Amino acid sequence: MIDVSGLRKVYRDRGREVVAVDGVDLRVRDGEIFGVLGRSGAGKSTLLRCVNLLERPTEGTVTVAGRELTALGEGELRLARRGIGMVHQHFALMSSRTVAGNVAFPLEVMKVGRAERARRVAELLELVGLADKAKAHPGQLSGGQKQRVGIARALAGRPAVLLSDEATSALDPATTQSILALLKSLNRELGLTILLITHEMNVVKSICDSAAIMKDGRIQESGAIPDLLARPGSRLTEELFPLPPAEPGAVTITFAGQAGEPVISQVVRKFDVDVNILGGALEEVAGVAAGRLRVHLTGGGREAALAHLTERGLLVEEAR
Amino acid sequence: MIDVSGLRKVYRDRGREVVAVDGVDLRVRDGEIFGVLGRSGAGKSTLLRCVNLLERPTEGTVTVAGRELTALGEGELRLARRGIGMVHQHFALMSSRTVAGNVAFPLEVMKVGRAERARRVAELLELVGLADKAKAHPGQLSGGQKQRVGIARALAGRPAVLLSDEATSALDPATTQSILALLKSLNRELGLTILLITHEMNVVKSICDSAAIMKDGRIQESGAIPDLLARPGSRLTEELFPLPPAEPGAVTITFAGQAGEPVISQVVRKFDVDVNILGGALEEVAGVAAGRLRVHLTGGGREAALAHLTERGLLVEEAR
Amino acid sequence: GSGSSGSGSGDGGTSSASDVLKVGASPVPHAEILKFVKDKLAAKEGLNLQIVEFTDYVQPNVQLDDGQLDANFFQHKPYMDDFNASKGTKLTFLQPVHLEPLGLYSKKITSLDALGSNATVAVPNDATNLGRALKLLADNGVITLKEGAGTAATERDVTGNPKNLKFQPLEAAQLPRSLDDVDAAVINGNYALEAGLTPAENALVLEKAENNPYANGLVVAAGKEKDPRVVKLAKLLAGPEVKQFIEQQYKGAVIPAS
Amino acid sequence: MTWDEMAPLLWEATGQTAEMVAWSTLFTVLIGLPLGVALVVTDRGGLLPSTPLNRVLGLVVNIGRSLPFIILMIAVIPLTRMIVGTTIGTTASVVPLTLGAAPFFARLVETALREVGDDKVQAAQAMGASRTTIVGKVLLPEAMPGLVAGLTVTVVALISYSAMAGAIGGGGLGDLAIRYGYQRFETPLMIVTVVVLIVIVQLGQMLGDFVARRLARR
Amino acid sequence: MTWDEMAPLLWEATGQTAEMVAWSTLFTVLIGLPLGVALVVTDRGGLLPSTPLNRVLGLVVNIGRSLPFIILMIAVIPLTRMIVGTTIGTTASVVPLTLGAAPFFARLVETALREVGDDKVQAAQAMGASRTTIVGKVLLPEAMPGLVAGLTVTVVALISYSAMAGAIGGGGLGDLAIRYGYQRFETPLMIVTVVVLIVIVQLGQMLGDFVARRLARR
Ligand SMILES: Nc1ncnc2c1ncn2[C@@H]1O[C@H](COP(=O)(O)OP(=O)(O)OP(=O)(O)O)[C@@H](O)[C@H]1O
Ligand SMILES: Nc1ncnc2c1ncn2[C@@H]1O[C@H](COP(=O)(O)OP(=O)(O)OP(=O)(O)O)[C@@H](O)[C@H]1O
Ligand SMILES: [Mg+2]
Ligand SMILES: [Mg+2]
Repeated sequence: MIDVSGLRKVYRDRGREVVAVDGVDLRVRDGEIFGVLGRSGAGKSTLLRCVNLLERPTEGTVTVAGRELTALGEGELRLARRGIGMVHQHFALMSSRTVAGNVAFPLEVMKVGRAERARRVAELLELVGLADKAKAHPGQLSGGQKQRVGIARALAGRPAVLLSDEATSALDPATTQSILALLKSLNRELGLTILLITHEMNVVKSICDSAAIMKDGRIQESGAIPDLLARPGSRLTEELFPLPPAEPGAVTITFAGQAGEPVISQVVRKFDVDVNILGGALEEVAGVAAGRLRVHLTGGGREAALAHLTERGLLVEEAR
Repeated sequence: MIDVSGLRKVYRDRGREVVAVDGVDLRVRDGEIFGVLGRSGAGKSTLLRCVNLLERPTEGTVTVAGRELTALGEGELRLARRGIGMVHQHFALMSSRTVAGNVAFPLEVMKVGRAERARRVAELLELVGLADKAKAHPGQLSGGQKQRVGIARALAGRPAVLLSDEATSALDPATTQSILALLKSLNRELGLTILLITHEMNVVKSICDSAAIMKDGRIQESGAIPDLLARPGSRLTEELFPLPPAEPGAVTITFAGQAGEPVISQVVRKFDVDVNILGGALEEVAGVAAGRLRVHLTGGGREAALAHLTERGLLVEEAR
Repeated sequence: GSGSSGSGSGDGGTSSASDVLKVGASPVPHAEILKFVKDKLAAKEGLNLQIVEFTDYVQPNVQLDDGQLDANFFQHKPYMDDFNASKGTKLTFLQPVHLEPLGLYSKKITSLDALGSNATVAVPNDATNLGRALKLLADNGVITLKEGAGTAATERDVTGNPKNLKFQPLEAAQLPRSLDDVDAAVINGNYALEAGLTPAENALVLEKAENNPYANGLVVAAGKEKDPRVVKLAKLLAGPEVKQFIEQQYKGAVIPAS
Repeated sequence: MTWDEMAPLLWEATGQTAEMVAWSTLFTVLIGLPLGVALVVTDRGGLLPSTPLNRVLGLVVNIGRSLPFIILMIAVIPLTRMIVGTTIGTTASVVPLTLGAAPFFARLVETALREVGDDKVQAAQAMGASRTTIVGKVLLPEAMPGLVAGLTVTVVALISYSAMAGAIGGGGLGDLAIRYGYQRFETPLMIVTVVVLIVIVQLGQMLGDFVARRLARR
Repeated sequence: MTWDEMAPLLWEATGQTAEMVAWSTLFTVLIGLPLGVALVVTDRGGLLPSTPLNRVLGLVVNIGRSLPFIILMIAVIPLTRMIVGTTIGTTASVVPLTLGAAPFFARLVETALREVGDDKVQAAQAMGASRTTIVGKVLLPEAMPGLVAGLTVTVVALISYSAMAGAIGGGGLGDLAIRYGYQRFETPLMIVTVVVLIVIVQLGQMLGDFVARRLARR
């Protein structure tokens, strides 16, 4: 659905150059939810803005829904963009329009009739929980409310692709969950493809199928999430399930799909060991139960127990 | 340090009224880090902005460092405000100034000499990881970089109190941790009192001593974090350690300080039960190990095991 | 020719501070005549002239009264008398120099009789010339003016208007440019000339030179009449060289005051 | 001059001023607004960048603003005659007044439009909005408070500017003040006229401020 | 008229225009900037709200803008004499030019300052900044692109406005065009003069645009 190839973006200002995106290849499949992670300034927003050509790439091509955007004429690009919704990092709402007016804007652009527009706007505001703020102006909204208007606006035109730049960063966990549920259902039911930037591991865990980690304008790690979790030393696993610094002797066990079975208690029973959970988390990620636990294993059967766990397909790492 | 009492804030616009803060009493002790949580639009920002009187309360008093701000004259308020740093939700950076100039601004206001100013600015930019962007203008920064400039600016004047409105919402986890470490060290070493708004449970877990949850302009729950965790049905615990929906028969065990002992494996050993961890997390929160696990307990000794856990001081809840 | 050389400094040096004689004037023809005097005649007499051009008819008198100017040259005596009367100033008319005979011009008709009813007649809109223009029409029997309406007469002083003429006041220099849009216009001689009209040939009616009170001349503040520089200038303006210059330069559109 | 003599003069002049200002405001907006939009749009980094066109438009606007009114007036005589059929009188003066004020308003429009955040334009571009839509539904509405303030400044300038239309028989309050008050020393008439002018300007300003404030409060 | 005759006239007039415009720009900024700031600051919701003061300032500004230039000129004769020592000539015309342009610039300053985001002012207030600091270090720097654009508009208006200074012997290019071109029908000189005027205005505009653009690029 989205194909980015050899993308570079260089900002020039008074002789200085900032290479924001430095040779990125990225493929988001049809109907996929793809998360981009990375440290502040890594080039995530720039990458996203290059996808709908809000930022003209210095080099490289961008293809969305089979059309190479970088090769399109202006009119065609305009049409192509109507199929791509975008949630902007800083909302970019129009202060001259009410909340409802902002959400209606893409519909006006697409020349949707007045009645249909009103219906759709009401529906979307309901979905993002802002039905009571329809007539307020952006200046009268809280940060999270503004962000939700931005989300509603991005979805208004029923896009086939959604680009989302930290769309839930200003939202509380409960509101975030309801927005994520909304996105997930659009994804499932209408096949909405989503490329999203987030710093919230929760978002990755809840809805992403694949992810990429950016660093200094490049992609460091990328792939389907279960694959990434199973890869030793994965940065993504580290991000998704952070652990306290390991004490010597502590054992880190990474689950990716195997947690449905009572592994820990089996080990306790079988190998004469005491298991003390120091920290960690287990959750459903990309549809499978996954997580990491840091435990203290004490007792005679320690080595046997660890071997057993490894056999069972778990990733077992001992801190020294 | 901060004493808010009977605070109400009503926005009026063309006849409509929005009660943003509806009778809030809040006390932040000297040297405390106090987190405010709550859903989008709950009135958190309004409350925070009332603390330094950026928003004039409709009713109620605000006392900071022993001075009742709501009763001060303009000149005195100005002086009092110099001791209160603030990170704004939408950064509010000056586009006419460079990054360094923005951070230097509060120092200029306080008439700090040029050399000292330069020193301090360099130090702060180093701390927030923006030393290389000193000469950039805000328009050339990524979202997270802007936010860090806002943090550096708030800290520049060495305030005794910091008001922070989602100061790390646009930051990746690693950068967030480094900012939190910075705040924590300022708190420990210089006794900086912090009142912060956040949606990130991670922030609460890492640095907050106390917290309050707001809803519809009121405070729903408030207190020291370990106390809140130990309270059955606490909204905070729910937020901090979210669990998947409980299947019938699942048991939720909440730890607050007792996790250092190998409770689970002891139960397995002693009571002839299998423990299968369905989900949950254990972490160090406000200095003590705490968390929630949702488990399946199966086997003959189930009831005895649960009784034992309750005896040990754990909060045990069975889903039906 | 230039009129305003030296006005750039405008530092308000008063007459006592130097022997420069500062004279305010309208651009045409007054400043041009003064320029001729300054360039060709003044040096011989040891007269140091500074010409300040004004495109306004009030300021030169105000400035003269105020001592900013030593003399001015833009007006006729009736206007000055009016000014003295209404402003309480004491300006003195020293020396008539020339007359810009007003004439009635038209591109549509060839004689006064042909001026139809309801015709539009453009007239100068400034105080020095409007009354004069109306008087020209009155003298030729086109209209009648209120008893005692002097130079300050305006359209409102017209008492009899058998042809029901419409008067359209315009700035003096605009008058020749408006001939396409009106039936006739009363135009100062000099502007008529500049616009390519010859008063003697093209005017339907023309002010007479004899006993015409509207000769423009040199004016000073009362008490300055004896200033030797003023006396010198007055003498030069009345002299044959200036007369000859006017006759050659303006070909009857401006005529020397006898 | 007595009040009874003044009243009809004042009344007529007020009507003339109203006529001149109303019409020239209308045409100033009709010409100046698109011109200002064009200046922004054709600029480097604009929606339809075209350096040559931008240069030409800038020059045209500056020519309009360089010329002293009286020169402008004679320069446009043929145009005036073409449009109005005559080159003198109140109606005819609308042409040079408009041509004097429109470039000026265009510059104010330009300034106001430049204040609109790039992010909003980009948001619209990301939706696939056409240039016309962006101008009509983003730039203009978002700049509205600034545009109204600019229009207020322009209208007030037109009111005071219209005094010069006296040269071509436009009449109006400014001309009345100059011809009767100033040139004929009817000081009371001048004062009354000026007071009427001030009141009109003050009312216009208040209206403009009110509208701009309402728009900006959002 | 030959070129040799024109050149000195043009040269002198250019100098006069430069003198008038330079000085009146200076004073326009010195008066108009504080006035514009005061209009914003004393407004409802401003830094130092004072409705009566705001009303009075608004009225003063509007009076300055309502008066036809010639009336303004005589109205300020006593002031001009007090300041310049004379009431005629290039220098003296700086006073009425300034008084005509300053209120106008003040309105443009007002508009530009109103565009500065409230959040920035509030950030400074939260730091305990004094009003002076907020005006000097927040409002003015943040509004700078708008202020420069407003100043450019004002300077160009002054250039064309200065033509009217001819009424009091101010001279300058506009006056030259009027005196020769309009009154003496010396069309070639008029055209040359107007071209010089356009070139000057164009240069001023380019400089202003350049500065505003540099400031806005941040
Ligand atoms: N200027 C205003 N005029 C009218 N209503 C306002 C204004 N500012 C805020 N509100 C309303 O007050 C309520 C509280 O807003 P506030 O910004 O305090 O929320 P918040 O808790 O900070 O939310 P968020 O987490 O989304 O930032 C919201 O419903 C908001 O719409
Ligand atoms: N207009 C610009 N001019 C110059 N440099 C820029 C510009 N925009 C972005 N940059 C730089 O490019 C780099 C990448 O910016 P980008 O906004 O893509 O980061 P990001 O990954 O989205 O970060 P964040 O998580 O903080 O939003 C940053 O170092 C930033 O300073
Ligand atoms: Mg970003
Ligand atoms: Mg908020």
